[in-house]
Amino acid sequence: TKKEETPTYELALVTDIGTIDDKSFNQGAWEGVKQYADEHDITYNYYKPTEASTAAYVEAIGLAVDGGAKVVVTPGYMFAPAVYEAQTLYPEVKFVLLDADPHTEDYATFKIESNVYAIYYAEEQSGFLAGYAAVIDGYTSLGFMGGMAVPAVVRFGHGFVQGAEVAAAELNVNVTVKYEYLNSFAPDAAHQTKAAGWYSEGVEVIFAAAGGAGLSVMAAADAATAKVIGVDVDQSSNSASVITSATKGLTTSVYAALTDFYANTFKGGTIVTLDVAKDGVGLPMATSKFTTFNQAKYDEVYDKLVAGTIVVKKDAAKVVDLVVPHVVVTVEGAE
Amino acid sequence: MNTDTMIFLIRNMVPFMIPLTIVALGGMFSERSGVVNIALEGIMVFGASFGIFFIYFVPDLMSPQLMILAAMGIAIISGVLFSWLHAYASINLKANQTISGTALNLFAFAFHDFLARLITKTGTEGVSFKNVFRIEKIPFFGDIPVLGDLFFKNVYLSTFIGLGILVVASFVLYKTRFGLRLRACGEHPHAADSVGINVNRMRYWGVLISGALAGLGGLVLIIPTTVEYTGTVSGYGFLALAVLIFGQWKPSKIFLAAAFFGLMQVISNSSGLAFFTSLGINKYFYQIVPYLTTLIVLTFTSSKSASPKAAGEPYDQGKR
Amino acid sequence: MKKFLMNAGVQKIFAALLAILFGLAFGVVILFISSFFISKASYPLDALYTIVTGGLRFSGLKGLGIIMRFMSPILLTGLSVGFAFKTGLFNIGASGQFVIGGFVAAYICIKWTFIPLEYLWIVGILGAVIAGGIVGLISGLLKAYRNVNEVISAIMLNYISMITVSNLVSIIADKNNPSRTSPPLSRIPTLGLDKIFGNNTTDISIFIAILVAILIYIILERTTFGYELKACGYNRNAARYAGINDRLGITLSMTIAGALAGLGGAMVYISSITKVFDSLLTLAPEGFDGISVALLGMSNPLGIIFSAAFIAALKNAGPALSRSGFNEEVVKIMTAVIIYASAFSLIFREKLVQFFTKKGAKK
Amino acid sequence: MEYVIELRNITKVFPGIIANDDITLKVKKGEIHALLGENGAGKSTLMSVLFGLYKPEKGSIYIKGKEAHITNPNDANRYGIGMVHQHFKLVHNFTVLENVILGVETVKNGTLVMAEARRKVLDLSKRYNLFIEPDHLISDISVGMQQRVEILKMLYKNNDILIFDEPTAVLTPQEIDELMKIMKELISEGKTIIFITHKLNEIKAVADRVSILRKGKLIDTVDVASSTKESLSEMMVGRKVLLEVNKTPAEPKEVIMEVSHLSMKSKHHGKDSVNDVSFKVRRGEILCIAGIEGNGQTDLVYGITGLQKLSGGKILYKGVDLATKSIRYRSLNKISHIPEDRHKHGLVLDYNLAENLILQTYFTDKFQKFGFLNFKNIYDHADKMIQRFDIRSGSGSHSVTRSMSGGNQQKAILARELDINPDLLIAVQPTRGLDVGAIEYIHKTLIEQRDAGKAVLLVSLELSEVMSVSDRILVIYEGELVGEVDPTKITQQELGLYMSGSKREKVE
Ligand SMILES: Nc1ncnc2c1ncn2[C@@H]1O[C@H](COP(=O)(O)OP(=O)(O)OP(=O)(O)O)[C@@H](O)[C@H]1O
Ligand SMILES: Nc1ncnc2c1ncn2[C@@H]1O[C@H](COP(=O)(O)OP(=O)(O)OP(=O)(O)O)[C@@H](O)[C@H]1O
Ligand SMILES: [Mg+2]
Ligand SMILES: [Mg+2]
Repeated sequence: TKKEETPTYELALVTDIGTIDDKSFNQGAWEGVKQYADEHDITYNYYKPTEASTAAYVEAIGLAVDGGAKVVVTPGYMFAPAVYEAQTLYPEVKFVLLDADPHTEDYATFKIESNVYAIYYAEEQSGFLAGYAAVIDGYTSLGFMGGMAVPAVVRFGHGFVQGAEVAAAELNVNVTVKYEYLNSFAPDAAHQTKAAGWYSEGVEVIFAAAGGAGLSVMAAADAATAKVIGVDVDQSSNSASVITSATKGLTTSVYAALTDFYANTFKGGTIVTLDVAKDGVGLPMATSKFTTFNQAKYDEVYDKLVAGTIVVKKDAAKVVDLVVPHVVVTVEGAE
Repeated sequence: MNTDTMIFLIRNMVPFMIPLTIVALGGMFSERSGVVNIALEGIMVFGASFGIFFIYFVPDLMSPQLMILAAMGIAIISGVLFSWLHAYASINLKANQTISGTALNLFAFAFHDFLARLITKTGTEGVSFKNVFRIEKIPFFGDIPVLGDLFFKNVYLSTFIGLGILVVASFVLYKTRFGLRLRACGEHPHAADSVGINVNRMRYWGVLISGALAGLGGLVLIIPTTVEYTGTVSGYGFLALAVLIFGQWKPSKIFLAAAFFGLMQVISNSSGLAFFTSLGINKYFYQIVPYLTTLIVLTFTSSKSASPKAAGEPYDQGKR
Repeated sequence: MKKFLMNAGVQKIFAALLAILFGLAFGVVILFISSFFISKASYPLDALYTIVTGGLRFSGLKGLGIIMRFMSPILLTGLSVGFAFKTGLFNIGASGQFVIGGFVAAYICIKWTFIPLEYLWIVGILGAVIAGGIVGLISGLLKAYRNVNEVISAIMLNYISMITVSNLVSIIADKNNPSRTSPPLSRIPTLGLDKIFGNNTTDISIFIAILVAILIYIILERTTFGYELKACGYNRNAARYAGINDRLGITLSMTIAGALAGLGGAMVYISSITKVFDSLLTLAPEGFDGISVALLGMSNPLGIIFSAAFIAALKNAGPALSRSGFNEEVVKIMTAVIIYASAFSLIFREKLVQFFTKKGAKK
Repeated sequence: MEYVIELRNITKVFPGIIANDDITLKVKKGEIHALLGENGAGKSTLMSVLFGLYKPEKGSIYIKGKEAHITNPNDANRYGIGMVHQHFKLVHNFTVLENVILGVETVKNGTLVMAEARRKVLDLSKRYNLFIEPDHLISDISVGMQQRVEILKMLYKNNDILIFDEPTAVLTPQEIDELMKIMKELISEGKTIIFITHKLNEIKAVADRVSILRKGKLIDTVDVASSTKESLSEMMVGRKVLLEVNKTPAEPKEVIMEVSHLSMKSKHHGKDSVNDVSFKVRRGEILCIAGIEGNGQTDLVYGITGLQKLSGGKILYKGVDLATKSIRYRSLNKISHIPEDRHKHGLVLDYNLAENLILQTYFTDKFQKFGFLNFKNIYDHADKMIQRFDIRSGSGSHSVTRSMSGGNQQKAILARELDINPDLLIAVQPTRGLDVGAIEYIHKTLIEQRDAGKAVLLVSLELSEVMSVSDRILVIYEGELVGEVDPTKITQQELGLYMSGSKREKVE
């Protein structure tokens, strides 16, 4: 029958809202899948759910399984309830869940089966490094534009403010941070204007933790000859204005999880947080465009994070709850 | 409000205002000829796609300004070709003009993604480009105090092209034989027909000009506002339609309406400026301000609508 | 046979089917061309098979259940747009009405716990109908009393609605997760359909939607109320001359259109689909799908039932297509071509009539 | 004999009907050649063929003895043919000048040059006494002026074969006189005119020869001088037609409606279009409001029928003030209204005939139950009406009214309005553009209504109609009533003086 002629794909990724090239978790995870599969000559494919609902996610996972997937990568916290369902629906399939661990829709029940490997990233540390580096490098007027107040983005933002604080204390300078969520992950003239406004009032660098929306911030920075800090992946190639990027090791961690799977050491049933200690987050120093801040400085603060001499808080309800004496944070709109 | 804020607002109106003007003028030509064009959004997407593909595939072959001109040409041509479909359906087939408009919108979004994935090196829908098109300062004019800062520094060629189109469009519409005939076709096609004007041909011109301008407008909207094109113009085509209606189908008023809307968009996104934060108004109101003010203004200005009488009606010679 | 083919209704159905065939054929061409670019692609015709059957790929009734649940919201937004078309209005605002309706339904089903949970969903649905109706009402009032073009007011209201909901999400958000809504405590019941269809999202919403479609059909074609509304749509002045309150008629038409789209919102946001308001600033696509559905269904409420099913199946086939190695956008392109081809229906019907009248004349 | 136009064996078929059936029409140079025929006889179609708007199935056209191929209006123009269409072809928001030059613009370096055109228009206007203001918008000028603009369009193009399709249907008596003068003037300059009209007086007044069409066929072409109105109408309809209105003197009974101090605000300017008007209408009489177009009749009727709000005054109908009552109240209380503009108000053109015939009654028990329409009754009712009023259309009660001829559309409205058996019938221009047969029928109906004890309020611009049908005449001038006269005791000339404001007296 025709069905048999349809090709199968051993590795699958189901995308979250946004496209496969969202400059964010979809893209980062996808590159991990691609890299591993290409290197090992394994078939792979991605599936885009018809809409952002648990039902559609479950269905897309079903489709992937139908298509012969042995491992399904699901990037984004929105997948938590879908994977919660799928893990028992498809016990023979392995899931790599990023940014979340499986739970029910109402957060009442958390349960992880042995076929699910859940990965969190210490975005607050990544954000911290970016904030720290920026202030050490001499910037005192910073901005943070988050795509949306989802947990990972919030962690980036809170870390960023804390990093700025530590550096400001070190240099004994005062720093201001404008802080806002755009409610968008897509490029738009509106974001460009917003960023242009910030730059016109003296903001020197904006940390754009907003996927594709960051591209509009870069457009504004280009025009204002101001700076941007990228997010998730190394975004230096997108614009000359990108001084560094607060990355999280999406690609490497997915790659690693797949390596484990084929080595029969899949870490099913575990929830990990990839932090500095596990090389999960950091700044791409090779492509960074700092003047004062340098590799030595980076290593120094990095080690402090690893050693725990600096602890970055990640569960404040609001950014203003963080005590940062040297930094004045002005939040725009609702948090 | 201090002058800096004012300058900021005026300067930043431009990226909204120019494309809105261009596209709404396109819509004007179409509707003035008698064909409603709700496909403006799709044509923008389509035109921008090919303009950006061009920039993506042939970088560094020529000087930036030459390249942007070439890209604009390509956006215009692709807009024209694409709008041909709308013209064919609504003129030759006498179809409901909403149908082909909707179809074109759907098609353009899908087609960009489809093609981008097929032909870009990354195999993704986003097509990134290096924005090398901004002109830092126009010699001489840039040195004029205030005005220089406002209009002659950090500008794009498209700004001046947009203004040129405005002038040309007004001239063509009101001062030429073509314009007179076009308007007649949108108001009373039977009258035009009875004096030997080929109504269908005029309508083709109207729709194809709208295609040209919408295609161009799409590219012009994208270039200054991002560094990667993902196949969307975020509803600006529909806003251009609103600007067209708001502008009463007249070039000068369209320009004012686009300026008004552009200003409101900038204000909407400037809640973070010191002046606006000092007002202490909730961000929500800034967000809805362009739409709400448009509604309010329309409420008080719509009682006499100047919409072309025959717009939206297929021309049927036999129907009286 | 000839009489059968000369019937306007039959011709319309033929025209729609022809449009679909045309769209599918175009799809094959696109698939064929793109198969040269994609190394892993399967044969275009196999891919076409995937598209046509993609929506039903799951064994038994499951696929049908999934389509049914995709179908109910766009059936309702389609009805919304189609109803407005029939009364001479273009409701491009279904998107805003949809999201406001959905939000109010979700709000009620999360917060109004003073109502017994087994009835709460009904209140939620009523809330959605009223809320969507109010958004439609604004466009209607502006059109009827201030002559504001309904297309432009609806576009503005789409944005206002979207921004409003995006700002209000926090009041129904979960404490664990500030940007995400809590799940509704009461949902549209499944009445065992989930078991029958082997899919825990299939609920009675589709039956509600179909009932509403039939109701709208009856209102439009069989009642004095529909007669009045259509008269206002076709010729406002004549309606007024006939003693019909034309302003009220226009206002009511838009309100009903809004209520239908609002109901569509409830079908999504208080169902087991568990779609959340992602609070992103994007217009709800269901509203625009409604335009396609209405156009393909030729604004006839009964036609809309089938076009909604068809569009839902096609949408559902998108992800399936990506398994064949092709871009799923091909499905969207085909949808666009089908809508475009339905513009040919006029010509097609004319030709059909000509064909038969000529044949008749010869005899 | 040299003919300037010869239409030879023209056949034009529309789906389901042969509009022109092998028609041969010959027009001499320098004559006014009238075309006469019932509504739908094929006159407009034949002229559209000549003008290049329709392509005939058969037949050929000869201009000045040579075969001409006319496939579009440009060709016609090249042969010197111009046409004033039945429904004016003017762009409402263009100026007069723009309308005149449309299609034959002079351009210099791609720009319109208006100065020369303006001069030529003013010259022509002066020469033919057209009183044209080139910069006025069409929407601001009267119908008569629009007519003259249409004529000017032809003159501007130097056309010497002029087709007038029912040019007088919308004109006032004075304007008609002027038009006749202009036509004669044109002939004296050697131009040729084809003149379509339903009014036999006009044919008698200006035409040299007349061709009669019936149901798509040419019946005959005769000299006007040697034929009578009676013979013409008989040829046209195929039976004897009563041209004079036959009626007994009225027997007015009690007052049914009393209008007092009624004023209306104009929609176009801030002033009052109707100013402090008072009059009474009695059962058993036909009261006519006469006046030149644009003197407030339209607004007066809008006020009485409820289409527009009053700005002052009262309308006592059967003792109740209608000022604040709805239109529905009026129709429920047996006021019928045959509107002036049948396409704007009278019909929902996209509804079929049956649906249009219940526009005022769809909510009554006969046509609905619990809000559901009763289609059986609706179509039965339509069939009855079609029978009774002889409404002709392609597919009977299912015909979409848009496709019906103007005359039959008018009959449908009449049928509907009489069907509710009104106590007060307000008829505005009920015979505009109808053929004599149809006019006869409508006049007869109005008188029957009167004789049945109903009140009829007739508003008409047509002097002969006013004189022959009404029992009492009120003349309206600039929104005020300036005279009340008895038609049996006044001449048309005198009535004309009232209408033009040269004579006035206090009314009541
Ligand atoms: N565009 C058309 N499509 C179909 N049939 C038409 C069309 N125009 C005219 N006809 C048919 O041709 C016949 C003649 O129409 P025409 O307009 O020539 O009549 P007329 O003599 O001008 O009538 P009137 O006195 O009402 O103006 C009509 O009865 C109609 O059935
Ligand atoms: N689109 C159409 N389709 C079919 N028939 C048509 C169409 N338009 C006009 N007709 C036919 O043309 C004929 C004459 O129509 P026309 O519009 O000339 O009437 P009219 O001139 O308005 O009437 P009157 O002169 O009595 O006011 C009618 O018999 C009508 O059936
Ligand atoms: Mg006529
Ligand atoms: Mg005629």
